[in-house]
Amino acid sequence: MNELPLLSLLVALPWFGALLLWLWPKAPVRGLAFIFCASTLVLGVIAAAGFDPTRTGYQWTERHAWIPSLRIDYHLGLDGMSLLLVLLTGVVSPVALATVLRRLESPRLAALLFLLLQGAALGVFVALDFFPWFICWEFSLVPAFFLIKGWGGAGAGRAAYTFVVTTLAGSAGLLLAFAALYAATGTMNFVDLAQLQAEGRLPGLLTAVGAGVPTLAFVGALVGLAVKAPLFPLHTWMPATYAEAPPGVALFLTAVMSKMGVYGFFRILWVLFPADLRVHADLLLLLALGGAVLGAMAALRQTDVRRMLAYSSLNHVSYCLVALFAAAAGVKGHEVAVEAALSGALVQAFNHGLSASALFVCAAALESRAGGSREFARFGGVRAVAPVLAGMSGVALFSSLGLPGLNGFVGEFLIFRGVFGLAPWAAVVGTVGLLATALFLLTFWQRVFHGPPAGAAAGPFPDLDRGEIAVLLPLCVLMIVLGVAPGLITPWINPLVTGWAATLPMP
Amino acid sequence: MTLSASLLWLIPATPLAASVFGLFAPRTARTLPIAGALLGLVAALGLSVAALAGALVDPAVRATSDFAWFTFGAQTLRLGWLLDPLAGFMCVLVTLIGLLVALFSTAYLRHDPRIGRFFGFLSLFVAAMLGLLVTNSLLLLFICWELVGLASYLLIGFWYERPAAAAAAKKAFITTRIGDLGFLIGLVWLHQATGSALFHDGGAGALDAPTLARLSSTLLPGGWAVSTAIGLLLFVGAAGKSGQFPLHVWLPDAMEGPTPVSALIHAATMVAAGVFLMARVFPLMAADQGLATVPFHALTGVAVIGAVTALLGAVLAVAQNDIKRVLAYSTVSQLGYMMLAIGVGSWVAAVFHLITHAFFKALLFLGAGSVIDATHHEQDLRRLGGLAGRMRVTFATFALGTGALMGLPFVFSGFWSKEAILHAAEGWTVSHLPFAAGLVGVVLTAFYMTRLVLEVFFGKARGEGAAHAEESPGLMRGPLVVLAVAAVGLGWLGLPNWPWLQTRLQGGDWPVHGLGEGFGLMVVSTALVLLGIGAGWWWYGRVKRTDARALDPLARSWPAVHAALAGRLWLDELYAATVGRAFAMLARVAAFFDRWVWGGAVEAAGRTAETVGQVNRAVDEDGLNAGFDNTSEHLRGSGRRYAKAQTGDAQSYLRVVAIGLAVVGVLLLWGGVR
Amino acid sequence: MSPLHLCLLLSTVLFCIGLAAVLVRTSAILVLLGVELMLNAANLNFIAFWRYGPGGDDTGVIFVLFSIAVAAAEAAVGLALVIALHRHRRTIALKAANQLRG
Amino acid sequence: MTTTSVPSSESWLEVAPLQARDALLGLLPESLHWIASSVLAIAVLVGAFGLMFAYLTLAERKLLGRIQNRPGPNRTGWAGLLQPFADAVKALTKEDIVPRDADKVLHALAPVSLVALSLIGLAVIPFGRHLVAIELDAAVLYFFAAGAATELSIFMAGWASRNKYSLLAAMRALAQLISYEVPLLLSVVPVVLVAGTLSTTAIVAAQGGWAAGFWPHWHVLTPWGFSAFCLFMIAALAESNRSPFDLPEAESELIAGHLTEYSGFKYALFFMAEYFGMAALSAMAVTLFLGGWQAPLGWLEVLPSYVWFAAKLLALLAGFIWIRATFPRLRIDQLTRLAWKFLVPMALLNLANAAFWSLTAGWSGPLQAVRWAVSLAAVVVPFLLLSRSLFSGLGPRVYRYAPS
Amino acid sequence: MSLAFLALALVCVVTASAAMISRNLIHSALLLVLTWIGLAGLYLWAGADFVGFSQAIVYVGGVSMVVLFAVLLTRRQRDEPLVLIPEAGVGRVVAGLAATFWVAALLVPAMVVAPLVQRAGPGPTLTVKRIGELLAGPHLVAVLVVGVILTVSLIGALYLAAPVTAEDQPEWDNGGTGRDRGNQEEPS
Repeated sequence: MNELPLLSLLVALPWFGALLLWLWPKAPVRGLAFIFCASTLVLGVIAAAGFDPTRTGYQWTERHAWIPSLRIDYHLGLDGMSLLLVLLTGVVSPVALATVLRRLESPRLAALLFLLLQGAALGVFVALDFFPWFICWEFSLVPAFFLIKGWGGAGAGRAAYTFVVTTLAGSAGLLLAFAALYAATGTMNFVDLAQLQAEGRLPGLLTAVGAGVPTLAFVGALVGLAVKAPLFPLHTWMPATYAEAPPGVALFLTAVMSKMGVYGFFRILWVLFPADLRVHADLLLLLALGGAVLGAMAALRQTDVRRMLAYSSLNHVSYCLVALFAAAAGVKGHEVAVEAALSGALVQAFNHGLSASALFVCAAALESRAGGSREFARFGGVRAVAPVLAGMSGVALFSSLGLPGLNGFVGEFLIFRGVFGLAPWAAVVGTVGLLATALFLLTFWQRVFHGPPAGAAAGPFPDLDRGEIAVLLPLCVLMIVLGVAPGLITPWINPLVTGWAATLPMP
Repeated sequence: MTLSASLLWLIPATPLAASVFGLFAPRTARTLPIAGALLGLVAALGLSVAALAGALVDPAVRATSDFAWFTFGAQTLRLGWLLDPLAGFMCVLVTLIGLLVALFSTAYLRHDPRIGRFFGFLSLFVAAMLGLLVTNSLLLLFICWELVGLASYLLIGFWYERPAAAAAAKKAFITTRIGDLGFLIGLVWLHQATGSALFHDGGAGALDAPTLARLSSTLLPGGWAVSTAIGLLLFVGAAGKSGQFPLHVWLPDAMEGPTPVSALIHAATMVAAGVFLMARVFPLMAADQGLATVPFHALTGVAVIGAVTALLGAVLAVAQNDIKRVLAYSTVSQLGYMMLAIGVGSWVAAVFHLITHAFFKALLFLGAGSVIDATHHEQDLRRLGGLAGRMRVTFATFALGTGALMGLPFVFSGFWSKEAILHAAEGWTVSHLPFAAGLVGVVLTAFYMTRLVLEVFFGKARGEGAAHAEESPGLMRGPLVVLAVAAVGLGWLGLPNWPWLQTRLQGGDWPVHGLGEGFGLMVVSTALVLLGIGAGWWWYGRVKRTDARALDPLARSWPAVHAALAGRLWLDELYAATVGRAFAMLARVAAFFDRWVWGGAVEAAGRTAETVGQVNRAVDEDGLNAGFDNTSEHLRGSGRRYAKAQTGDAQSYLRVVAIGLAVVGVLLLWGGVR
Repeated sequence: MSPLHLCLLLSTVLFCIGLAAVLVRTSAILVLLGVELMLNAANLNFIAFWRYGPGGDDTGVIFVLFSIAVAAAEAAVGLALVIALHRHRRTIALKAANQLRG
Repeated sequence: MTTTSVPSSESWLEVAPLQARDALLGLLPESLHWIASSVLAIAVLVGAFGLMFAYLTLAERKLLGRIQNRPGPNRTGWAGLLQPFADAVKALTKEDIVPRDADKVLHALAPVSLVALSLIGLAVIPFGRHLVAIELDAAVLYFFAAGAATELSIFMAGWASRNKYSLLAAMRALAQLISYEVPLLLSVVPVVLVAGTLSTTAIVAAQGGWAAGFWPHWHVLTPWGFSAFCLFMIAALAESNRSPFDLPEAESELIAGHLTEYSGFKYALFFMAEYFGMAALSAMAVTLFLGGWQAPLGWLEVLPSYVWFAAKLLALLAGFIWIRATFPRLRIDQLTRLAWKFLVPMALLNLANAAFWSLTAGWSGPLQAVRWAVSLAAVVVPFLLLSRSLFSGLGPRVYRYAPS
Repeated sequence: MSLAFLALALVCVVTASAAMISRNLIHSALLLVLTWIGLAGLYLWAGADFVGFSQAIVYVGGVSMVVLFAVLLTRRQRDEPLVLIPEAGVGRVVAGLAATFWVAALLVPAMVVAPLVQRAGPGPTLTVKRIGELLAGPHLVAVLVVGVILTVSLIGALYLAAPVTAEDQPEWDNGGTGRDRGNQEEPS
C-alpha cells in the first residue's frame, strides 16, 4: 500500500489544470494545458514503476469514507488492467489535445473542456466504488458534448445530441443495475461486491431482492456498457459522432472512451455477473462478431475518411468483445485459451488506442489540408506530395491491419488463439472480418495515397509540419516497439488474466 | 568456418539493418541505400554459406536455438532458429540471387529518383525471406511470411503513381492475405493442439514425432485427422503465397512492379516460400499417410492442386502477349510442378526443382528485363522481334534459360529436376492423373517458350523500341551470364546416380540408382519437349509476323481457344462476379442495416420520446395551465371588487368597525358562543 | 336603577354621542373631539366601577390617570396631523384624506 | 369653612373667627349648616379680597407715583383713599360696547369666567391656623387646576371680539401663559417632594418650628427652597401678566391686546381678575415657601396666625408693584427663551437638589454643613452656567420685517 | 340618587351633544371643555379628587388649548367664511347614526343584564399618598412608559405640525414675510 495519494493526484491534476485555465485569464493556454495533460502520463509511469505485477488485488489504493451513512467510499485503486488503460490515456491525451488545439484561435475553452474530459476518463479507470466511478462516467459526457458541439463539423450539434442521449440512456440501465446491487448488498464497492461474488452469495442476495432482479441487473449493466464500448446493435451513434466531432475529440473518443466501455465489461460484468455472462455468451459473441464483420463491411462502403475510421474502431473494439464473450463461455480445461483471449482483448484495446489515434491524426492532417473536406474523392496520390504523412499513416494503417511486427498483430494473434480454442466457428467468421479490414484499409490507402496526385493533393499540400510529426512519431515508435516486444505491457495483466482463468467453472 | 544455430538470427538481421538505411534515408539519397543493400546482401551470402557448411557437417541433425518472446497469462510464447541443410541451401539460394538481382537493379533503375527506397524495400524483403527460412517456430515463420507479403506489396506498388501498379499491389496483398488467414487458423490450431509454437523442441515441438503421432491420431468429427486439417490449412497459406489455383490471380498482375522485383520475388524466392513451407512442415503433412481409415490425406490435396495449377499455368501462358506475363504463368505452372512433387510425397524433388527453377527463372526474367530496358519499356511481344542480332548476350543467356525451363535433356538443370518430379509422380500410387498433367505441362511449356523466343528474338523488329534496341550495359549482362552458368550447371548436383543434393536434404540415405532405371521416362519427356518445340516453330517460326497488329497465328487456327486463353479464362471476371460482388453485396447490406435498421431503431426511440414530450406539453399547456390561468384571473377579478371596499374614507371604516363590534358583542353575550 | 347603572348609562350615552360625532361629522377636528369624548366616557366607567364596584384596589383610578395622560398625547398628535393635513390639502374635511385606498 | 373642632389652648384671637362663624350658623337649621358655612366662607373671601383689590389698585398707583417721584392719586378722599370707588363708579357708568359680529355669549362669558376661576383658587389657601375654606388632600393640584383654566377665558376674550388684533394678542398671551405654567408647576414640585404632601395645611405645618431656636423651617430659607421661590415668583409674574411680562396688554404693543373690544364693567372685571390672580399666586407662594401663617420667631406666636399670613402677602404684593416699576418689558422671544432655556432647566435641577435634601434629612452635625454646601453649590453652579448660556445667543437683532 | 350627580350628568350630556351638533368649531370646542369640566366634577363627586383635578389640568388646561390652537391654525383662506363647514351627505349621517344605534343597542342591554356586584355605602377614600405609593410602586414602569410616550408624541406632533423646510410651507402661507410668494413678479 503506497502512501502517496497518487491516484487522487492523477485524476485531480487535469481538473486542476482546467480550473487554473478558467481562473487565470492571461495563462499561456497551450503550454499549461500540455503540462497538465502530460503530467498524467508521468504519474502513470510512476504508478507503473511502483506497481508490483506479481501481487494480485489492487495497488496504490486510497479508501476514505465519503458518505458514511450510505456506506459509499472514495475508493481508488489500480490493477493491471486499469494501469494499462491509464497509461493509454496518458499517451493518447497529449496527442488528442494537440490535435484539438491545432490552429485554434481561442484554445482556452477547448483546452479546459478537454482537461475535464481527460480527468473524468482517468477517474473511470481508477475508481473502485460505483459512486465515484459513475460520476466520472457520466461527467465525461459533458465536456465531450460541448467539445463536439462547439468545434465539430456541420452536423455536430445533432451528432453530439445523439451521442450524449444514447450514452445516458444506456447508463440509466447501469444505474438501475447498481441500485439493485446496492439494495441487495448494501454496498456499491466493486471490491466488496467481487468478494461477495467470489463467495457465491451475490446471486442469492440479488434474488432475495426480487425474482427477476439478477437478470435485470445484468441486462441493465450490459446495456449501459454496450452503448459505451459500441457493441454491435447499439453503435449507431458512433459513425455520426466520430465523423462530426473535431478530430482530436474523435481521437480521444475512440482511443479512450470506447475503452471505458471495455473496461466496464471486465470490471463489472466479468467480475460481478459471470454466470449471467456465461448464459448469454453465445448471443453476445454473435453480436460482437456481427460488429466486427459487419463493421468492417460497412467501412468498405464509406467515402468519408472519419466515418470509415469510426467503423474500423467499431471493428477492432468488437474483436476485444469477441475475445471477452468467448472467454466468458470458457470452462475448466480451456485455461490457456481463456488467458490468450483475455490478454488478447486487453492488449488489443491498448494497441487499438495507439493505432486509432495515429490514424485519426493522419485523418486530421488530411482534412486540414483539404479545407475540412473528408471525402476520399478529394484526395489522390498524396504519397507523392506528402511522403512523411504517407509513411506515418502507412505504419498506423498496417498496425491496425494487424501486420505482424507491429502491435496490432499481437492482440489479434492472442484473440484468435483464444477464440479458436473456445469457439472455432467464431474464429473462422472473425477472419472474414480481418480480411474485410485489410480490404477497406488498403482501398482507402490506395485511393488516397497511391495514384497520380489529384484533388487537394494537386494543390498546395504541405507535408507534415513539426507539430504533427512530434505527435505521430512517438506513436509509430511505440507501435513498432510493442509489436516487436509486447512483453513490455503483458506482465502487468498476466496475473489478472491467470486469476480470471483460474475461476472458470467445471464443464 | 561454420555458423552455430544461436547466431542464425544474424542472417536476417544484416539485410534488415541495411533496409533501415534505405527506408529512413532522405528520399533522393542514392549511394547510401544502394551500398547498404549490397553490403547487407554480401554479408548475408557469406553468413549463409557458413551456415550451409555448418549444416552439411552432419545433415541429419537439426540445430535449434530458442528464446522466449512474451508471456500471456501463464503461457510463454517461445520462438527459435533452426539450422538444417534445407534452410542452408535456401539461404544461399536467396542471398545469391538477391545479390545478382540487386546488381542488375542498380543498372536497371539508374534513372529512377526513388532508387534508394527500392533498395530499402529490397533489403527488407530479403531480410524477411531469410527470417522465414531459418526459423524454428511456425509463429515466427508466419510473422516473416506477412512481412514478405508487405515487402512484395511495397515493391509491386513501387511506381505507385501508376494506378495499375497500385491496384496490382493491393490485389497481391489481398489475395495473399486470404491465404494467410487460412495459415493463421492453421497456426492457431497447431498451437492449440500442440501447446508449443516451436517445430522441434526436443520432442515437444509441433513437428516432433510424438506430437505428430498424437495429432494424426486425434480425429475430427468428420473423421479427418487433426494433422490433415492443419496441414491443409497451412497449404491454403502456401497456395496463396505461391500462386496456386485458385489464388494465383495476383501473380500475373504483380508484373506491374519493376522487372528485378519480378525476377527476385515473383520468380525465385517469395513464390517459393509456399513450397519451402510445405517442405518444412512435410512431416506434419505426411503424418496421416499411414492411416488408412482417414478419408482424405493432406498430400493428396496438395498433389491435385499442384497438378491443376501446373496444367492451368502452362495453358494460360500460351496466349499471353506480354513478355513478363508469359514468364509469370510459366512460374505458376512450375510452382504447380513443385506442389505436385510434394503432393506425391517427394519434397526433396520439389526442393531440387525449386532451386534449379529459381536460377533459370531469375535468368529469364532478368533477360526480359534487359530486353525491356533496351527497348525502352516495350513489353508487348507483338511489338518486339528481331532482337537476337542486337542483343547477343541477352539472347544467348535467354536461350540457355529457355532450354533449362523446357528441360532439354541432360545438359540443363531443369531436365534433371523435372525428371525427378515426373519420376516421383509416376510412382504415386493414388492416381496417375497428376503424372499425365505433368507430361502435358511439359509439352505446353516447350511450346510457349519457343513462341516467346521466336516472337522476341527472331523475325522482324515490329516496334520502334525493338528497332533501336542495343545490348544492355555490363552490370546487367554480368548477372545474366552467372545465372546462365548456374542454370546449366546446377542440374548435375542432383543426378539420379549422384544424388548429392538429395542425400544432403534428406539428411539420410537416398536410393542411388543408375541412369538406366529411369531411362524410359527420360526418353518420353525429351520427345514431348521436342514435340512442343516443333509445334512452337510450326505456328510462330514458319511465317514470321511482320506487323504488330497482325493476328496471332494461334488465334487464326483456333480463334475461340486463343480468345479464351488471352482472356485468362476470364478467371478474374469470375472472381469479381462471385467473391467481389458477394463482398460488395454484404457491405451494402451492412451499411443499409447500419443506417436504417439500428439507426432507425434509435431514431424511432428518439421520435417516440419527442412525441411523448409533445403530448405532455399539449396536455400541460391546454389542460392544467388553462385551469390555473382562469382561476387566477377569477381571483384577481374578485380581488379588484373587494378593493373597491377600501374607499379611503376613514369613517366608512369606523362604521364597519362599530357594526362589527355590535355583532360580535351580541354574539358573545347572547349567542351562547361562550 | 342602582347608582352604578346610572353612571354606566351616562358613560354609554357620552360614548354614543362621541361615536356618532366620529361617524357623522366631516371635520377632522370634530372627529378627534368625538374620540376624546369617547375616551372620557371610558374614564368615567372606570371611576364608576372604582366608586361602586366591589372595590378593594385602586387600579381603576391609576388607569384613568394614565388614560388621561395618553389621551392628551393622542390629542396633541392627532391635531398635529390635522394641521399637517391642512397644510397639504387646504381643508380639514376627512374626505380630502382618502388617498390610501384600494 | 369646615366645622373643625376649636382647640381651647390657643389665644382667643386665633379662634375668634371660628367662634363668630359658629354663632352665625347657630341661627340656621342643622340641615342648612353645610351650605350656610360654605356660603359664609365664600362671602368672607370675596369680601376680603375684593376690598384688598380696591386698595391694591390704589396702592399700586401711589407706589408707582412715589417711585416715579410723583404723589400718585390724592384727589379722591384723603390721599386718594376713595380712588378705587371712583374707578368702580367710572367702570360701571361707562357704556359697554360689544362689536356687532362679536360672539355675544363668549364676549360676556370671558371676563366672568376669568374672575371666577381666579377666585376659586383661593379656596384651599390656609389663611390662618384654622382658617382654610376647604381642607383638600390635593389642594395644590386644585389650585393649579383652577389656574390652568384661566387661559380659556383669555382665548374666549380674544376670539369673541372678532378682531384680528385681539385674536393675535390672545394667541401671544396664551403662548406666554402656557410656556410659564411649566416652570410654575415644576418649581412647586420640590416643595411637595420635601413636604411629602399636596395638602396646603400639611405643607404649612411642615414649615413649623425653628432650628436652633431662631431659624424658622420655612422652605425659602433652604438653598433649593430659595431657588424654587425665585423661580415661582418669576413664573407667577408671567402668569398674571404683570410688569416685565405684561406684553399682552402693554401700551406699546397691540393696543390693549385681547381686551381691545372690552369697555365698561367687563373691562373692570378683567382688571379685577388680574389682581385676584396676582393675589392668589402670592398667597400660594406664601403658603408654600414663606411658611404660611407660621410666625418668623418663637415668641412672635403671640400674634394670631392670620396676621402673619396677611403681612407676608402684602409684602409680596408690594414686591410685585416694585418690580413693575423698575424692570423693562421683555420681548416675546426673550420671554419664551427665558422660560424654556433658564427657568425650566433650573427647576428640574432644583428638583434633584430637593431630592438630595430630603434624602439627607437624617444627617446631623458636621454632615449638616456638608449638606448645606452641596445644596448651595447645586443651586449656584447651574445658575451661573445657564445664565451665561442664556445670553450667549444674543447678537445683533435680525429684523425680518423692517428693511435692513 | 344625589342631585349633584344628576346635575353634572345633565351638564355633561347636554354640552357634549351640543358640541357634537354645533356647526361652529370654536363653539363645539368650548362646549366640549364644559363637558370636560362636568366630567371633572363627576370625578370629584365620585370621591377621586386627584383624578378630577388632573382631568381639569390636563383637559381644560392643556388639551383645550391644543384644540383651539389647531382650530385657529386650520382656518380656511381669508376669503372663505369660517363657520359654514359643508356638511356631508344625508346618507352618511343616517349610516353613522344607524351604526351608533347598533352599538348602543349592544351596550345598554349588556349593562342591564350584566350581573354587577354593587357595594353600597360611601365610596372608598383615596389619598394622594396612596396614589403616590401606587404610582411609585407596582405601576412605576407604567409611569416611566407614559413619560416616554408623552415625550415622543409631543416631539412628533411638533415635527408634524411645524413647517420645517421651505417646500413644506404651503404657498399660501408666506411664512409671515409679508411678501406674497405665490406671484414673484418684479417690483415695478
